Amino acid sequence: MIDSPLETEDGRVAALESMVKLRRFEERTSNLFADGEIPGFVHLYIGQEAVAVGATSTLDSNDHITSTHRGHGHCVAMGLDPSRMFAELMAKDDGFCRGKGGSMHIADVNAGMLGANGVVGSGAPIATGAGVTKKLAGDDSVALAFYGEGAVSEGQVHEAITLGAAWDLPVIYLVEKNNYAEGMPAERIFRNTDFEDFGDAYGIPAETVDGMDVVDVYEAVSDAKQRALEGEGPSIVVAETFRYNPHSEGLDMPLPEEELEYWKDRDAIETFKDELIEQGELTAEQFEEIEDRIEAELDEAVERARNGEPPEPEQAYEDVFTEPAPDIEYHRANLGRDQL
Amino acid sequence: MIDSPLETEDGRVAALESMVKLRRFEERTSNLFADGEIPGFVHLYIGQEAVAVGATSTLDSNDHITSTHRGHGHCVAMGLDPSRMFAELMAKDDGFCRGKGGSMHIADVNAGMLGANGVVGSGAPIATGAGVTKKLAGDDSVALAFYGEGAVSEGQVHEAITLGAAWDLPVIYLVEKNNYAEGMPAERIFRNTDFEDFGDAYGIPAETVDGMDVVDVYEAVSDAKQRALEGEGPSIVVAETFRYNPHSEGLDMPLPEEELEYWKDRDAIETFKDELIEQGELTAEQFEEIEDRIEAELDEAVERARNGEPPEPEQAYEDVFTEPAPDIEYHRANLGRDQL
Amino acid sequence: MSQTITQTETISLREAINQALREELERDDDVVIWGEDVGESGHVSNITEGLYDDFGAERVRDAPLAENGFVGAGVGAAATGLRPVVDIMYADFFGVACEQMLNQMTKMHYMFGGQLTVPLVVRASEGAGLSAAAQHSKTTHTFLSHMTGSKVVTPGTPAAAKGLMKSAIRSDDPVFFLENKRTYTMKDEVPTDEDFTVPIGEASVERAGEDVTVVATQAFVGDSLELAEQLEGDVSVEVIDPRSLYPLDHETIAESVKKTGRLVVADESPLSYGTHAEIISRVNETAFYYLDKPPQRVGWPDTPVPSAPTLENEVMPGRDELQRAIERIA
Amino acid sequence: MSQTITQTETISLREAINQALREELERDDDVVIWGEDVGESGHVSNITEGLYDDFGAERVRDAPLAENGFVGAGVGAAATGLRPVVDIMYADFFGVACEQMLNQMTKMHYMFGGQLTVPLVVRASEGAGLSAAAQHSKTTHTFLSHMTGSKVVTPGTPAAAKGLMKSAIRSDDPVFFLENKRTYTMKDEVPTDEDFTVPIGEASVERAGEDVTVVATQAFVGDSLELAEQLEGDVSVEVIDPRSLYPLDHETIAESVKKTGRLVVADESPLSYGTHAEIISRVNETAFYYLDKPPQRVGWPDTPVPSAPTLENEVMPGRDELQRAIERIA
Ligand SMILES: Cc1ncc(C[n+]2csc(CCOP(=O)(O)OP(=O)(O)O)c2C)c(N)n1
Ligand SMILES: Cc1ncc(C[n+]2csc(CCOP(=O)(O)OP(=O)(O)O)c2C)c(N)n1
Ligand SMILES: [Mg+2]
Ligand SMILES: [Mg+2]
Repeated sequence: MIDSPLETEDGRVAALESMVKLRRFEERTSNLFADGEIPGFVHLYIGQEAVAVGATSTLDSNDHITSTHRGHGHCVAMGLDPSRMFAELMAKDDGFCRGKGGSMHIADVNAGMLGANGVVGSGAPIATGAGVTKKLAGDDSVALAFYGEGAVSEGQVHEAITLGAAWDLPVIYLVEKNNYAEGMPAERIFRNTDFEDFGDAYGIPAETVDGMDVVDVYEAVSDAKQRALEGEGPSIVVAETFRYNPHSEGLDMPLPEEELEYWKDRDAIETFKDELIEQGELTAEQFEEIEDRIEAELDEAVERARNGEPPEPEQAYEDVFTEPAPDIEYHRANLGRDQL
Repeated sequence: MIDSPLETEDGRVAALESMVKLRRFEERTSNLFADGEIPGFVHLYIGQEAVAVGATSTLDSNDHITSTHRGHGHCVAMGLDPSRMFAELMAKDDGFCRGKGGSMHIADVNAGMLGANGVVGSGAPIATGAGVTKKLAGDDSVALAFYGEGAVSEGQVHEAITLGAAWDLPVIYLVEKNNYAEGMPAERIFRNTDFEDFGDAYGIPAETVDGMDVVDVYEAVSDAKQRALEGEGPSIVVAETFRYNPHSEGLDMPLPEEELEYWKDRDAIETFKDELIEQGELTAEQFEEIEDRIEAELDEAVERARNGEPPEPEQAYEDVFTEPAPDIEYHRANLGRDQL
Repeated sequence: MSQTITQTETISLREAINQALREELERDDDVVIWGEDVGESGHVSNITEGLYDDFGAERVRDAPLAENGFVGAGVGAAATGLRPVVDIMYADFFGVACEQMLNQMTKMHYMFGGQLTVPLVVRASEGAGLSAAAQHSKTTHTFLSHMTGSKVVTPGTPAAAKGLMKSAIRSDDPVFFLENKRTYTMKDEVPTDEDFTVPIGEASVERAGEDVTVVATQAFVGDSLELAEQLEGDVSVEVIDPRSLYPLDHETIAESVKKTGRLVVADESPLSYGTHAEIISRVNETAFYYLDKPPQRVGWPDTPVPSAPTLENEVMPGRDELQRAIERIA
Repeated sequence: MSQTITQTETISLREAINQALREELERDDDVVIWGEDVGESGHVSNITEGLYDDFGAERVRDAPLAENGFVGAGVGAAATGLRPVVDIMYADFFGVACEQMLNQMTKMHYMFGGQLTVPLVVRASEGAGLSAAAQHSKTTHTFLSHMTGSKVVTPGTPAAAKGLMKSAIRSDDPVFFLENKRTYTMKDEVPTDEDFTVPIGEASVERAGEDVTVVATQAFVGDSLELAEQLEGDVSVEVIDPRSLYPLDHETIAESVKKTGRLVVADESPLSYGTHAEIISRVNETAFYYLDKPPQRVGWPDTPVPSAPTLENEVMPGRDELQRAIERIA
């Protein structure tokens, strides 16, 4: 969430800055993974920055999002502290989940970020449920579910939207159509890849936007939010975008070179930066300053995370329940026991 | 499956006869349930006869269907022996499942009937899989999944259609829209009840037909079958119909009287009978003869079933696997053992 | 029951749950209920009777047939401040809602390092005996107890049902609440005090005895009590209802086995990898040297549930099997 | 292994499964494979490597992300004549495919009175150790073994993996095939004979010993064998890989316990209601009077799987826990 909306000059520059931050964050993540400083499965957001930033720019502090396995971008865009994100990735106690979640589960409940999610499609029902809370509270807030186009075939996503539509909930279902699910192109696993056609079926508005254009995304999501707040229920927004990295770091599943080139030519950050400079809303020098500031901030964030302590092993037994967990202590004691 | 298609006079009369048989079958079932001769949960098909008969009239002996909790109509329409159906309902060894399935699981694999199903939506993936077998065999056959409109929101149905569409399978997804799921009217649980709108989303043809008109159903399903056999993949057919009985026998969830009257005025059997008589394809006397024949046949079927033996208790341990089941025998022996 | 009970009334287990829901809906505006037909048209098992009329469509909400979707919505609602009670009707439908149970509801508090709580109750009815065949008769409490990250309760009496439902709703942890179909009509004394609760994680010695410990769940609690009466004089049977399977109060069970030296576990789950095995293993770990005879299991002998009464009666474990098991080691 | 082995080669467990799939695809045209990324783009765990190229898109089929849908399609295809091997990638995704496993795949043969068979294999990889957290690290074999109506295999060696996969594909019954992630790179001798199979339902005594019986599954088989070597001289350890959890060959285990009087069960499942408990209960039933010491369980202490290595290592059961358990009763 950035402070001022994209209709203002400040807002646009802030959005650009946010996109740059997402990318620089992920570049560092990629390096840290390659260097063995990040364990686990790591899916990078590079290429899709306009979607996260455009969508979350519409949100207020009482709104909520759910995210996916590819969640870092959503997190940074929601304003999560990069240092605590790196700490989570690097399995440190200062991480958002104190090392229990890792890349696929970063969450910051205070920021309205209900978690990355390792199971494709599972965030959509959860956002829908947040929508029920909002509807009952009547607090003029919305829930937004991010998910990839691969998730469109998941039964849960279908169920979530049916539910949101039937119950008139203030929810936005945002499809990040980067055209690949792991190695599978959308055309191989869908007969129709115009996912906005589902809008009619569910009886809710659906719109496809240029996911490389942060303003386009922002406007569509703003409209959806407006409708939700007016009691008109949920909407679907399909953002056409692309990821530049492999499905997950370290995986040998290259994307077709030509396709990659096509999308890189339309890079969201480059395009928007050029546009702002052209429109006189930003100078090349100012942009460099922004970049430098972000680089410095993120370098410091990495350093802080790196210097943090890992969680104490015993913490593994905590947070299963909100109360002491007798069975866990029982088994733990048995496992650790030297003598009968 | 009736022998000659509905384009011929014989076919039409046969279809009428089949519809009458479905209804008379269910009337007997209702009485048997009320008299305590049928245990378990029993969902009657009365009112929807034109759907089962119209759809299955398009099928050949190498086609397959999957059915629902409301499966008796599909069974009779597929030509299953009513006596063995009653036997299954009455928990007899001569039943299609030898007493293991009951109302919600009647199946006759030889007739291409892959089973009623107690879990709403679960038949659709199974029909889809039968479609894979057919596609690989290239034997010019199709699979047809019946399901109620309540199942449209089930994730599995969505997944099944996505799969059928992506894999170009010869499958027909047939929605029996009787407008209620147990006690819930479709409008309460769907924002849009024009389910044919899903066709565009999946990229496959979809059509809504008058489910009280057996010819209308027949024609739409014929077209869908034709497309499937030509390699064009699956279709959705939505048949608008109504059930006259409560959701399940013995349940106190009455349907609105007015709505019931509206549909009964358009009763599939009455309408079609009148039409055939009017067109000179049938006389009132002939119809009476048909009814008498069916009554006699079904009375005899009930009698035969009633006189059958229940399965031997030990049969309960059979058919879990195709091979002897050592763990089952082990536990069974332990349970039955008098001394250590 | 360890509490001092002032006043009671005799009601069925079904009514006990309905009362608990009603009292909690009244007590706390954050409590909401949803599921198929729980609202306007009336619940198939009458559990929610009258609640829609008194609390309205926003708090007692009919849901589309979309179990993973609406259990997941329960997770999201619980994570953002409500206390939903979600009804999946028959426990067999656990299959269609499994993902949100397995990977979200029971894992979120942990995965997020304790940042949020998921005060969600998922209810279902379990068990055979209605000739409803393999897809409407299963028990799922063993699955759920093995899942990690949730509490699992299986009341055997109306009082336990009421008191545990109230505790479940008030719990900040996710809870699975499993009702055995055959117990719905069971009637017994239930405290009328609105503050009556039963703590999750405490077994109840329903009957004291000296010779054999019977750990019984759900309908087997009533069966065991009747049988114990009948055997009185020959064998003195102690009957324990664990009431919650997770946490499992094995101390109370071990205590009893230390006295009797003999253990029978009676639970309707399939025997292989079932609830029985866990209870036996805990007793092996905590009272091994007290066991005079091999522990006995009474449960379902690993077949799917058949529909015909002759078949279902054959495989359904009941009083006969329990009696044989007791007599085998008594 | 009871078979007479003529020729062998040393390959990894991953290669062993790949070979088995290849040989069965070659042997029988009805064998087909599907799942996400099993085809053109390459399997995330490389299990199906090369198969798409050699058998084509119709037999090695990429599927949309629709697990209940495509497991259900496996059921329908199996019921109509194919022998599908369906890949659900990580066992945790059992959640999204559960309904078709719980109520269709494992019940159809029974519900329909034996009218049709469901020769379907569902594969997945299980287990922790990759810092992949709570949704990509679970074991599900206890759930599946409790389900009724299917066979469940959990190979601990490359030879068992190959032989069991071939048996699974040839079986007319549904089979769950669970591969532990940490075993994929384990290398060992595997018979090259294309007719080599391992019967489902036979445990294997991987090492003979006199003092303690260790029943170990999956990665614990290798751990146990190493540990047994190391303890040789102090304690003589017999190591048994049940190989299939359903059917469970408890005779071989009981036989061993009758000799040793001591039992340790090592399996990665959460301990409560886990696989260990069933094995202990069977031994209680079949060899109670031979047990000199309380049976010991080595498994996951009921937490979800955390991602940070310090945490995961703490809760993940391994050689240390196993050694302590053996020494406790030896
Ligand atoms: C239910 C489930 N199935 C499969 C996977 C494995 N998986 C992880 S990401 C992914 C592809 C998802 O594609 P998409 O939704 O388009 O998101 P993208 O990776 O493109 O951002 C798959 C198959 C999973 N995590 N969950
Ligand atoms: C997955 C699942 N959820 C709920 C049920 C309980 N149930 C049985 S039939 C039914 C209503 C189904 O409605 P519809 O699909 O329209 O079929 P109809 O009964 O109208 O023929 C419900 C909710 C079930 N059997 N399976
Ligand atoms: Mg994608
Ligand atoms: Mg309906």
